[in-house]
Amino acid sequence: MFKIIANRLVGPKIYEIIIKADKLIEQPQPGQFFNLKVNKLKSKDPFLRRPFSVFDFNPVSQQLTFVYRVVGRGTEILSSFKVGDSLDLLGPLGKGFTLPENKKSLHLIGGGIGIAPLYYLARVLADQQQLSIYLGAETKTELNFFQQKFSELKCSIKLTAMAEKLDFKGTALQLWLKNLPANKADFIYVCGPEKMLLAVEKEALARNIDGELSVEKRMGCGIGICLSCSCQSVESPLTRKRACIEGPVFKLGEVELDE
Amino acid sequence: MFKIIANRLVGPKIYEIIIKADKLIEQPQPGQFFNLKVNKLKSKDPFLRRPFSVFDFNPVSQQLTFVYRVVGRGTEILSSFKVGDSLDLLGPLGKGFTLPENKKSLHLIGGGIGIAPLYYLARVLADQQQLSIYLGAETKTELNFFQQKFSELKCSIKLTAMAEKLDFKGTALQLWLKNLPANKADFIYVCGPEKMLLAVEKEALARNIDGELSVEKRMGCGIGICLSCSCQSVESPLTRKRACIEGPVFKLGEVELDE
Amino acid sequence: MNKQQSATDLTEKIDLATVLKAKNGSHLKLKNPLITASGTCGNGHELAKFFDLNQLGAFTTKGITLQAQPGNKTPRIAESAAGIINSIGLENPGVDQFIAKKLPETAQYNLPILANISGYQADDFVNIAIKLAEQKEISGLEVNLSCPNIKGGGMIFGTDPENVFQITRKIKQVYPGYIIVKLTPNITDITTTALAAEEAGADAVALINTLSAMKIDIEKQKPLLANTYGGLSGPAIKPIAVKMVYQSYQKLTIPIIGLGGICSGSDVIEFLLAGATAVGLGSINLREPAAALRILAEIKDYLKKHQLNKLSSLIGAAHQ
Amino acid sequence: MNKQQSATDLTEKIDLATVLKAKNGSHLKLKNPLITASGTCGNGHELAKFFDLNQLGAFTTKGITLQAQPGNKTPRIAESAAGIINSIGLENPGVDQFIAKKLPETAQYNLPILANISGYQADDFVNIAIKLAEQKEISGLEVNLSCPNIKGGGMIFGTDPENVFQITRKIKQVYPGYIIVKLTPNITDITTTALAAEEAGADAVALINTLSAMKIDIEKQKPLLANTYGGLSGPAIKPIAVKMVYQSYQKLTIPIIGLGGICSGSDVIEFLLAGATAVGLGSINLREPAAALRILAEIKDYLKKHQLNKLSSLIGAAHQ
Ligand SMILES: Cc1cc2nc3c(=O)[nH]c(=O)nc-3n(C[C@H](O)[C@H](O)[C@H](O)COP(=O)(O)OP(=O)(O)OC[C@H]3O[C@@H](n4cnc5c(N)ncnc54)[C@H](O)[C@@H]3O)c2cc1C
Ligand SMILES: Cc1cc2nc3c(=O)[nH]c(=O)nc-3n(C[C@H](O)[C@H](O)[C@H](O)COP(=O)(O)OP(=O)(O)OC[C@H]3O[C@@H](n4cnc5c(N)ncnc54)[C@H](O)[C@@H]3O)c2cc1C
Ligand SMILES: Cc1cc2nc3c(=O)[nH]c(=O)nc-3n(C[C@H](O)[C@H](O)[C@H](O)COP(=O)(O)O)c2cc1C
Ligand SMILES: Cc1cc2nc3c(=O)[nH]c(=O)nc-3n(C[C@H](O)[C@H](O)[C@H](O)COP(=O)(O)O)c2cc1C
Ligand code: FES
Ligand code: FES
Repeated sequence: MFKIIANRLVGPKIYEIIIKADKLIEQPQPGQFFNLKVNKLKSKDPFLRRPFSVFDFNPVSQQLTFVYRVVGRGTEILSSFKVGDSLDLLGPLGKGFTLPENKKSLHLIGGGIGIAPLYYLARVLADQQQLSIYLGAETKTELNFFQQKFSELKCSIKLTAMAEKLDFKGTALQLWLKNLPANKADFIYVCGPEKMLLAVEKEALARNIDGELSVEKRMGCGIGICLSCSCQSVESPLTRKRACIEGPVFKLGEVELDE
Repeated sequence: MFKIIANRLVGPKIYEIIIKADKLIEQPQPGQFFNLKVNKLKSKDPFLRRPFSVFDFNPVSQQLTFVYRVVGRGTEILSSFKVGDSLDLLGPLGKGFTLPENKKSLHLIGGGIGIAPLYYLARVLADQQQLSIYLGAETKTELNFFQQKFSELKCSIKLTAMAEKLDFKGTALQLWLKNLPANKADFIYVCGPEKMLLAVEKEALARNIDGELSVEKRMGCGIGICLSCSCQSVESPLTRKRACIEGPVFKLGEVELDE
Repeated sequence: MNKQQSATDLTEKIDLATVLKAKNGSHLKLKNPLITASGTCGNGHELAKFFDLNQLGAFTTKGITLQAQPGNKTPRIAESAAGIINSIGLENPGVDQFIAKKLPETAQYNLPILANISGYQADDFVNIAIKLAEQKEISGLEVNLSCPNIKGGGMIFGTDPENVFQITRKIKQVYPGYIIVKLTPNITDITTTALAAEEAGADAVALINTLSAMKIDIEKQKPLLANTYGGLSGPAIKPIAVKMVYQSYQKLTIPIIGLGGICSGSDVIEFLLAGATAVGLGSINLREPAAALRILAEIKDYLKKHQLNKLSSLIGAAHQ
Repeated sequence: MNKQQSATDLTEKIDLATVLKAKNGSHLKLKNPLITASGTCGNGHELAKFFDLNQLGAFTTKGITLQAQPGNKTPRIAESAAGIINSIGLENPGVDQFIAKKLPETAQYNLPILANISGYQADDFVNIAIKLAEQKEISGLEVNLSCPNIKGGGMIFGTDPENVFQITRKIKQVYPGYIIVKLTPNITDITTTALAAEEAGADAVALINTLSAMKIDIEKQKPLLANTYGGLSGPAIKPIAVKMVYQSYQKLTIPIIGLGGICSGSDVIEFLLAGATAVGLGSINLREPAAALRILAEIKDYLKKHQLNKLSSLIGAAHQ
C-alpha cells in the first residue's frame, strides 16, 4: 500500500502529492507515469484511474511525487485526500524519456502542467549533462513552484508567461526559438498541451533537431488492454502505438498529433 | 453544516455516530428520522441517502446521535467517516411516536438494531412515566451498548438473546409475553424487523393492547415525493400511507405489514 | 428543516427563458428550462418545504390514471451504481380525485403545471384527457407512453410507432392544449417513435423515461423488487439519454424535453447542447430536494463564464 | 452436472466449474465462470503481468475483422457516472495478422480462447470464420453482432432477428466449433434476437454488449468522442444486463454468458442467479487489472457462506 505523506497546494489549482511506498517499488524512468485510483472505498464513481507522470522519485526513502492540476472531478477528489490516507496506484507504466549517452546541449521545453515530468528528467540528467530549461505558462504564479524546484538543479532556466513578462512574454516555443541562435540544441525534450507539442515538433524538425515529446492521451487502462490511447504512427495509418505502452514518450515525428 | 464529533464501534458491526449542528436544528420527536448522505465530494455512487432514526438529541449542545449497524455499502462508508468530517443530512423527517398524556404502564419492545429509536423515546418519557423495556437480539454482545444506555434511565429493563440466556432465551416477543401477566401494558411501542412487528402486533391486538410501531421501508427520498415507501392501510388497498411522511410510526393495526 | 432563500437575479441580465415552440405555432414559455420530472416531485408541497417552487420552469405531476391505483407491492426501490431502480407502478388516486384534491394543492404555485397521464388502453388516455381539458390550471399534458411498470399497457404503446401515432392523435382530437409525448428508451431506434408522435401532432416529446432493469438480492436469491423488474434512472443513464436527445434533434422539428440523470448545471448544459429546449429533474430530487436552486445557479455561472446572455443560444449548439 | 474440480481448489472442495452446454450436445467446459470480455483484455500478456492468466475460465480476444482496421480517431474514451463510453472502433490487425502474430502470444496460456469476430457484411463473418476454423488453439467463436461503433455494420445486424438468424446460420455452415453470438442491448426486446441466434444453431449467446451513448464536452460545445457516439459499459449498465439475462433465460435453451458492469463476486453471483452459465469481465479490468483474482476469491467466500459446494447450483436459481 501507498501512504500519502503530503498533498499541498503549490500554485493556482496545482498540488504536490508525495507518496511513500511500504514495499519496494520499481524505480521509474523519467517520463513514465502511474495510474491513480481517485476514489475511496467501494464507490464506483468515478470509475477509471487517472494517469500522472512522475514528478520525482527517491529510491532510498521510496518517496514518489506527482504534481497535478485540478481540472475535473478526479483531480478534485485527489486534492481532498489527506496525509495518512492510502492511495491505490499502478506503475511505473509506459516508456519514459531516452537518456542520452553523450549529447552536449539538451533543451527541456515545458508548457503548463506539462512541466511536471521534466523535473524528474532534469534531476536525473543535471549532473552529467548541459541542460537548458524553457518553461511557459499562462501566469507567473503557475511557474513559481517549478522555478524554485528547477533552480536547485545545475541548469540554466528561462521562464515565460502569456499574461506577464518574465524572461520573455509569450509561449514556451517562442522563448525557446528566441534563444536558439545563441544556445544550439543537440536534443530536445518537450511536454505540454498537444497544440504546443505540434508547434514545437514542427519547428524542431524544420531545423533538423532531434528529440522526444510526451503526449497526453485520454486513457482507459494505462496498461495496454483497451486501445483508448492509440496514436497513429506517421509511417502508416495502420501502424498504431499505444501512448500507455509504446509511449507516452515518442520521438519527434513518430506519431500524428491530431487533437 | 454538520460536523461529526464521534463515530465509534459500540458492538458487533454497530456504531454510534454523534453529530454537532452549527446552526439550530428543529428538535426531533422520538421516532423521527434523518436522511444521511453517505458519500463525499461529488461521487454519484451510492446515489441515495440512508434513513436513520434518532438515537438521541441534546437541544442545548445541538448534538444528534444515531446508532447504526453496518449491513451494506452505505453503512460501510458511513462507518469510515472520521471525526471532523462534515455530514450532509436532512431532517427531522416523518411522524414520531405519540407521547402519552397519562398512561400508567408503557412497554417498549425492541429487536436488533430496531432498539435504536426506543432509547430516545425512553429518555424523553422516563421521568414522567412508568416504563418497562424488553430488548432482544441474536447475541448478548449486540445488547451490551443498549443495556448500558438504558440502565442510566429510570426504567425496568429485561433482555433476551437467541443465542444465549439472559433474562430469557428467545425473542423479544416471547420475553414480553412471559412478563405480561405480571406487568400489564397500557400502551406499547415496538421497533424491530418487519417479521417481529407483525408478530407483536398480532399478540397485542389479540389482547386489546393499544400501541405504536415503527416500520423500516426501503426509501427513495424520505420526504414524500417518490412513493417508494408506500404502505397499504388496513382499511383499504387504495388508501396508502408513506412511511416517510405518515410514518415511520404507525398505530398497531394501521398498515399492512407485508414483507 | 430550513428553507433555502431563493436568489433573485434581476441585476444579472441573464435570460434563462426557453420556449417550447412547435412548427404548428403552439408553444409553452418557461422562465427557465427546469421542469420537475413526473413521479419524483410529489405534489409540489413536499418540495416546497425546501425551496421556493416558483423558481422552477414548470411542474409535472405524478402519473395519473383513469381509476385509482394502489401501485406495486414493496420493495419498490433498489439502488444500483449511480442509479436507482424503481417499480412504483403508478400509485395514484385516479383522475377524479386528482382534480378534486391534488390539483388545487399544486395550483397554488405560480407555475405551469403539466399533467402526466398513463393508461392501460388507448381509451384510458382519451378519457383522462377529456377530463383534464376542462382544468384551466393545467398548461399541458405529458402523455406517458413509456412506463415499464404496468402490465399490458405502457411499454407496449411506447415501442410501436404506429401505436404512438394513434394514441397521440386520439388525444389530440379531444385535448386542445399543449401535448408532450414521453417516450421510452427501451427501443431499437427512438427516433421512430419520436417522429410518429410529431406526425400525430404532438407539440413536444420528452426523452427519456427509465430503462428496463432489475436487481437480484443475492442473499435471498430472488429479485429484490416485489415487481421483479423496474426502471433504471439517475446518473447511470445520462449518456444514453443525451445520445437519444442528440439523435432525435437531427430528425424532429418539435422541441425536446431532455431528461435522464441530470444532477448539475453542467448536465443541463449538456442536454441543451444536444438539442433539448427544456429539461426534467428526476432522481436528483430524491437525493437533494433543493437541487433545482443549485442547478439554476450553476447554469448562470456557466453562461456568465461563457459570456452568453441567453440560455436559448445553447440549444442544439453541439450539432454545428 | 459436472463433478470435476478445478485444479486450484482441491483442498477447498468447492467446485467452480461450469459447462456451457446446449441442447444439441455441444459444450464448452470452463474451470470457473470468469471469461475476459472482448476488447478489455488486450492480447493476454498485458494482463499476465498482474496475475496468472491461467486462473481464468476463458479468454476472449479483441474483435477481429477481415482486413486490418485503424479504429476511430481519438478521443476514444470518456467517463460517465459509474461507467465509461468507448468508441475504439475495432482497431485490429485483421484476421491474417491475428493468426500470424497475436494468436501465438495468447495461445501460450493454458486457457480456452474465444475469438471475437466482427464484420461489415455477412460475408466478412463467413470469411473470418473459415480462416479461424483451421486454428486449433481457438475453442470457439464469439460473433459480435452488436458493436455500435462501426458504420453500416455491427449494430444493424444485431437489431434484426432475421439478420441474426441468417448470419449465425452462415457461420455455422463453415465453422464446426463452438459458436457464441454476442447481442446488442440497443433493442426493444433482446429475446427476439437471442431466440433467432438459438434457432440458427448458436451454441450460446453473450449478453450484453455496450449501450449506445454519448458525452458532450460543454467547454468545447461539441461531442467529446471523435466518433460522436460510443458504447456505455461498466457498473452503470449492470441492472439492464441482469434484466436481459433474466428475461432471456426464461425463453432460451442454450446457455447465456452474462456481462455488463461486473466488478465483484456478488455481481457474478447476481448474473448466475439470473440465469447466466458463465460471465464476462469487461470494464473492471481497466480499473483493476487483477480483478479476476479478487472476484474468484469473493465467489468462493459466497459459496462457503451459503454452504454450497457447486457453483453450478446457482445458475438460474432466482427464477424459482
Ligand atoms: C501519461 C500522462 C501523464 C500525465 N501527467 C500529468 C501530470 O503529471 N500532472 C497533471 O496535472 N496531469 C497529468 N496528466 C493529465 C491528467 O491525467 C488529467 O488532468 C486527469 O486525468 C484529469 O482528471 P479529472 O478527473 O480531474 O478530469 P475529468 O475531465 O473529469 O476526467 C474525465 C476523464 O478524462 C480523462 N482526462 C481528462 N483530461 C485529460 C488529460 N489532459 N489527459 C489525459 N486524460 C484526461 C481523465 O483521465 C478521465 O478519464 C497526464 C496525462 C497522461 C495521459
Ligand atoms: C425510518 C428508518 C429508520 C431507520 N433507522 C435505523 C437505525 O437507527 N439504525 C440502523 O442501523 N438502521 C436503521 N434503518 C435501516 C437503514 O436505513 C439501513 O440499514 C441502511 O439504509 C442500509 O444501507 P446500506 O447502504 O448499508 O445497505 P444496502 O443494502 O447496500 O442499501 C441499498 C439500499 O437499500 C436500502 N436499505 C437496505 N436495507 C434497508 C433497511 N433495513 N431499511 C430501509 N432501507 C434499507 C438502503 O437505504 C439503500 O437505498 C432505518 C430505516 C428506516 C426506513
Ligand atoms: C420514483 C420514480 C417515479 C417515477 N414516476 C413516473 C411517472 O409516474 N410517470 C412518468 O412518466 N415517469 C416517471 N418516472 C420517470 C422520471 O420522470 C424520469 O423520466 C426518469 O426517472 C429519468 O430521469 P432521472 O434520471 O432524472 O430520474 C419516475 C421515476 C422515478 C425515479
Ligand atoms: C474498451 C472496450 C473495448 C471493447 N471492444 C469490444 C470488441 O472488440 N468486441 C466486442 O464484442 N465487445 C467489445 N467491448 C464490449 C465488452 O466486451 C462488453 O460486452 C461490455 O463492455 C460490457 O461489459 P462491461 O460492462 O463489463 O465492460 C468493448 C468494451 C470496452 C469497454
Ligand atoms: S490506455 Fe488502454 S491501451 Fe492505453
Ligand atoms: S421515501 Fe419517497 S415517498 Fe417515502
